[in-house]
Amino acid sequence: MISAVTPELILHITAIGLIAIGLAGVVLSSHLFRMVLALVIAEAGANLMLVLAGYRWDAVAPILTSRAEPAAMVDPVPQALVLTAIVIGVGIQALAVSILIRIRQRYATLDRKEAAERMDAEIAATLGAPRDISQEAPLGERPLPPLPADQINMRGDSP
Amino acid sequence: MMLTLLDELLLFSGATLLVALFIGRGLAAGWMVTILYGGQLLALLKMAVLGYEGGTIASSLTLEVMGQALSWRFDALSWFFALITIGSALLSSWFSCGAWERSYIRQGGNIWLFHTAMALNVFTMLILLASGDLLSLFIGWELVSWAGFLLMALAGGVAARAAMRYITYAMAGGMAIFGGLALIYTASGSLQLEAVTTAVEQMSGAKLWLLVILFGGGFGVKMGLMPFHLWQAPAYAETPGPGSAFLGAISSRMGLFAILLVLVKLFGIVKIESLKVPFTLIDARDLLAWIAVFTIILPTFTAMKQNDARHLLAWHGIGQGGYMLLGVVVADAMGGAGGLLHVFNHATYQAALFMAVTAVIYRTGTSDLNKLGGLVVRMPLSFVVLLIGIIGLAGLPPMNGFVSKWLVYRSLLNQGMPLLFLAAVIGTLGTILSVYKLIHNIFLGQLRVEHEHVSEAPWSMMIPMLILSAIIFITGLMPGIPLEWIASVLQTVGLPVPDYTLGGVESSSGSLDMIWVIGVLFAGFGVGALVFYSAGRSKRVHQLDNYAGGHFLSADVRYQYSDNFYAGLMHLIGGWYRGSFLWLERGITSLVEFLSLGMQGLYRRANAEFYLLTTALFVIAWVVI
Amino acid sequence: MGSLTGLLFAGGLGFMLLAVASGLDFGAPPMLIGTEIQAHAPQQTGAANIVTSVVLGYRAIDTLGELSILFASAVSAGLVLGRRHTTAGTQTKGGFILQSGGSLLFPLMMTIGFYIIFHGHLTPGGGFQGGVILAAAFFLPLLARPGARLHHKSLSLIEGFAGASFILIGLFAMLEGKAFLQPMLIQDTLGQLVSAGTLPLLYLAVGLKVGAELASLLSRLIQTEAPQ
Amino acid sequence: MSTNLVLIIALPLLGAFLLPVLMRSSMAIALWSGPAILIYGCWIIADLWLSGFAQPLSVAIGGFAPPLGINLYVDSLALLFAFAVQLLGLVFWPFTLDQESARRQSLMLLLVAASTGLALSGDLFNLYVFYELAAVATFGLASASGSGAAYVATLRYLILSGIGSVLTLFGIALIYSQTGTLNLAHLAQLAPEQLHNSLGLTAFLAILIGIGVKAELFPVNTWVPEIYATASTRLSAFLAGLLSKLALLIILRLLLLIFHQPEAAQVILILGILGVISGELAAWRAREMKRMLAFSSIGQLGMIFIAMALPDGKGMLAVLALSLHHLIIKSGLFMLAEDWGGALERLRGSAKASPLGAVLFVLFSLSLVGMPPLPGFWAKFVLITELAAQVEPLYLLGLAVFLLATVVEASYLFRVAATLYGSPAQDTLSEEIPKTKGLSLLTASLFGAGVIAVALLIAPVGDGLQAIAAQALDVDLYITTVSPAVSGGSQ
Repeated sequence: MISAVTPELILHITAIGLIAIGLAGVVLSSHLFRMVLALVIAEAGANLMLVLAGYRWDAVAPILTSRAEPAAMVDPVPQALVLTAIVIGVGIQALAVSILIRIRQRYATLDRKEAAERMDAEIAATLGAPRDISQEAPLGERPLPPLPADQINMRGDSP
Repeated sequence: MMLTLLDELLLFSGATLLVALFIGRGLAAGWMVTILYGGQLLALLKMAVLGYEGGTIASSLTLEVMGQALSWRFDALSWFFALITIGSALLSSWFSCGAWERSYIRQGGNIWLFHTAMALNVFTMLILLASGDLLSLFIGWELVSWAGFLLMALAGGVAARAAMRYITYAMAGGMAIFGGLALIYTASGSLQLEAVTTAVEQMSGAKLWLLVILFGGGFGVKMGLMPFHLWQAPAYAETPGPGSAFLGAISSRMGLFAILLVLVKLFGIVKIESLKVPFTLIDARDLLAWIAVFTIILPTFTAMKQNDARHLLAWHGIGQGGYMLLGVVVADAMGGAGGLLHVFNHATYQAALFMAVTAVIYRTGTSDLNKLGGLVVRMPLSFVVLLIGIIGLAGLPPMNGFVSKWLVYRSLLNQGMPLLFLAAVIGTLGTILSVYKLIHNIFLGQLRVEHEHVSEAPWSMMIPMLILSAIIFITGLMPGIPLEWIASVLQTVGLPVPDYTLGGVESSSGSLDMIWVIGVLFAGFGVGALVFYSAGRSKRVHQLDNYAGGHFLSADVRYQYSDNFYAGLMHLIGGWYRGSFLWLERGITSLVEFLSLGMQGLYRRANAEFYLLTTALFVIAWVVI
Repeated sequence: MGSLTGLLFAGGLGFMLLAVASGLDFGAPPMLIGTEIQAHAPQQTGAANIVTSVVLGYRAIDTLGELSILFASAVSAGLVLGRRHTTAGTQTKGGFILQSGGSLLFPLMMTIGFYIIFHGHLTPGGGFQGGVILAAAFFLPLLARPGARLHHKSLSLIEGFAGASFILIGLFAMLEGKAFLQPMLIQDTLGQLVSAGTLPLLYLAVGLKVGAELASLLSRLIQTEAPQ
Repeated sequence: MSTNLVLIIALPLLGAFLLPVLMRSSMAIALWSGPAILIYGCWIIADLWLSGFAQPLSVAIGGFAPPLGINLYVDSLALLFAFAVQLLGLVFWPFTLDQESARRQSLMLLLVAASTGLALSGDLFNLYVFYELAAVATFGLASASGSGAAYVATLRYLILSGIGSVLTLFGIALIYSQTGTLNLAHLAQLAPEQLHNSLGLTAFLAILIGIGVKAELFPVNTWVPEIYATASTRLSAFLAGLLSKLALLIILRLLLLIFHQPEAAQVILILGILGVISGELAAWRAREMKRMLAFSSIGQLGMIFIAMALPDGKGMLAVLALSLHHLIIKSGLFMLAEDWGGALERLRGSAKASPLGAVLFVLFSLSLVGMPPLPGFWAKFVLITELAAQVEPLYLLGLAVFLLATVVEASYLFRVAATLYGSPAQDTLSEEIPKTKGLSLLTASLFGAGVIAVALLIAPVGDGLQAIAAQALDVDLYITTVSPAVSGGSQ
């Protein structure tokens, strides 16, 4: 059905393109604030997609006026939904930014890898356990222990 | 509601558990529990009709959960195993009362936990033996596994680690059974025992193989079948003495019980025989038989290398399990009877042996075979018990082990399986050699200076040991007594029944009459004694009033060579069973560890958004394209 | 390497989604409930703005949820930032033009904000849009005079009571034997300022709540300027 | 009174809005208003249940009949989970008295309201709103511990969850563009014609991955070990125990009502299997209690996903049983971890100091491993019988993975049990050994008592669950109860 660049294609490209850009941004950025910004972009894409769902050719905004009844009105529901979605997005962004401020204060960095490193180190320190990834076996021994040779006496050699 | 005899037994057993649980800290708790075991034995004997005539006694307790009906009942098979269970519990518990109990507490042991764990084991085993459908079988199975874990782990330290290892094996086995259960449920829509037969009828070869492997492997773990045998010896050996005796006598036989019930009774040997191993000439039954034979040989020779008496015995326990399975798998009248009789016989002598060793530990504080010797002059009765036990274990006349092993050999020959026979004989040879090491290093040779003042084991320990010895001898003399029960068992599981007499069996290919054999044997002994006492005169001297290699002996000279026993033999054969499947266990452990490390890396080095993106891409691509 | 993969994957996902979305019949939505709502909204809610009917009538609980989300994020930001106030008093004030412009715009923006809120059921706009303008009105003087502070106590009072009154209006309907959040007092005066029953009241609550919420969020952020 | 039901969402919200204000005027009222609201919520549900609740009902909010308005769909399943939300909210209530307690309690009330909404709502977009509300409240509570690690963990979680929300929203937009409705019952009617195509599947998968973030679906669950290690134990317990199940419930409802295509089930199955493998194996090497529980919870949820993937809703009973079981057990374990957090080595010999805690740990572990006759066994039993009945090899693979994972699970749980009962390391003083105590031990004991009670009453509990599962499976019942009727179609 796509023979030429039609308006709907452009709109869909825009919406999905925003989502893809946002996703790529979140994946690729090494800075936490940029990740939040990329998230904002992706959200904008999703919102656009939502509001496109209600669009009708040649229709007016869904507001009744004293004038004569118009031919058609666009779907009011997606508009209400997108209003909600936008506000939700704003709330989350505000929270994200306030957390960012705190991270910056604590760790003096907003680099994604560095922050993750610092977090791991802090978790390990507070819990008093080595990091999971360390090569030592848990609990200092192999969990399914072939007992030491002298205890199991498998070989039976004299001690 | 009318209580059936089975209800009474289970209530009695539950009551024992409660008594141990709530007043187990009291002074006479051990005696009380022992008396209650006696009560259980009486309750069991009230059901003796099962053992002699067959039939079933159901419990009035039934449950229906999630559409599954659960029921419990006893038949000849259950009764026979229950007899051994309760009998060994009674004697082990008796053995633990009094002197041993006090020394255990002195060493910081928790006697309350010990009695509770024993009572729990007996209770759960009875529940397992009473299972009336596959679901209750599985429930009983898991209960027994965890109860065993408790008993094995309670000593802490090495024992706890051995128990950890055990529970990992047991869980793996349990899950295999669980999977098998699910397959049967799918095929027949029910978990009643009859469902197995119908399910087996419908199943294709591959599924049937899977089922046999799942059940065989699952039950085999508990039996300590190769290659799942590694857990058993350390776990049993490190359990506190009477616990070892009890576990060694019966615990791993629960696996045989389940195999008899599921694979022999419900599957049917014929069905198993029809499963061919691809690309070879053998079938599933041969495979089982060969596994049994290897279970005889390798653990037996491993036992020979042990320097700890308890470990030595525990390794033998694994090997003897192989004879039982071998007999059952051969599945003719003699083999079936031999396998089952060996269950009974093994329980008696294994318990006696563990008790004797525990008595030695009680007096000397060690079970290290290199630190003992010459105790025969200090603990003569224990020596006799141990001697009777090892004669039984080695399968020599006049003790009961001879009868069961003879039956198994006879059936192997009758069925034309000379290779298996040969292998079994090699196993027996290993047994004889290693039990000689046991008795030699403990009782014979030089008495050590530090054991100069050791005295005989106290009567509280001696009486159960003597009772067991008597049983070993009497059932060796008159195997017809247990054979009568076994005949009903064989009938129950659908195997042929041999013609038995009080003294043994009669068959066209060869009969055995132990009364006659023992008569001849004793006549021979009599002649020997006559020659000994009439010909030479012996004189009793102190052990240092002697010489060796031309030198007089002094207390600091060791003239008993217990170190590096069988050096030549070990040199000859040591190479090819070293490690004995330890590599398999280590390999699996390392694999899990490696994977686990990778998974943790996955979570810790996570670029979560990238995962999300990738997943979204692939799943959507998968459905769209 | 990793970044290239990420880029390619994101692009691939985009094309895939595009391919899926191109199957949609753009510009002619099915509007199953949309048409119904258009037909019944004037009678059921009395609001000329059908979007308002949806926001405050048909999907009022969504709106309540969204208010709660704003509230939750304000409270969370309070938890995160509220531990230690780094006063921003050291910052320089804005110039004269900025300051007086801020003071001048404040009443105008308040007026516009409330106008938009009160006409939410008639014209485009409503509580959210108006609330944002209200918040901006409070925010302007803060930008001009960084040392100044909003009165957090009164803001949180407004926050609490505006949100509560939304729910209480809904509960009031239940007292009357109707459903939770059911529009009430609908007069037959479609298109006039006093119409649509309780909807303008709800919008007022929404507007105040959004305004207070955003204002407090912004002021918190501005007051917790990160140190060097 | 079914109309009262909406109060269990409205009242916590009201309480949350007013708590910060109330806290200023009267401490006492503020302290007790939260629990009072939750208790009232419990009472409303209990009252409804006791007054002979049999048929599911639909509560139209605002008096607008669905599909125009939003409705709450109340069946036994939803009611059960709503009740669990109130109860656990009460159990994990942050009883603290400090400057921040008003905020924390307010967030907790919001979380409870959102969770209740997740359990009850019958509208797709409304579910999304409640989902986001729960998410934001979670972020707030998770960062409340105030450590730098908590902030980073929360932010990472927030971004992941935000991306998930974008996908979810995209999926909802697709569904709405295709069908023009958002009501679940209405969608269930329309689905066979309009959504059983690649577009519908894409929408479902987008929603699955989005909501899967909360449901600890592999591989969007990397936040789990971070959050559980940094957030307060009570919050972790609530998240692992309840919120993950509610997200799962949404996915389940969508799967049952709308997207019952085999492809959807297969994706869930594969991700579930991977989740089991990754979670259980990672837990095997965990060196710290909370992380171990976090990984183990990933594994457990993978098992529930496997159950969910069974075709034709056959796994419904298993999903229900496993979810409820995991809810009880994990909550209990997390309560123990409140005192026993930190390196596992430190726990050597803890059983002497806190025997009850050790016994509870063993009890929970046994049930989690599936030892009969504890409830965990029955839950697993229901699952494996259904799995084995499938002919497709993927399901049998799931069965094999499930069984092997159980072995691994037993191994690491009992390693800890053995550590508890072992003797302490020589150089530790007895005061250094952590002890379970106070409220957390009491709470854990309550859960332990619950486990034993269920084990004893397994037959009636099983019947009850079967009835609930049957009701939840009945799509026609869902549609007729809500009875969405639209006169006109597209113009």
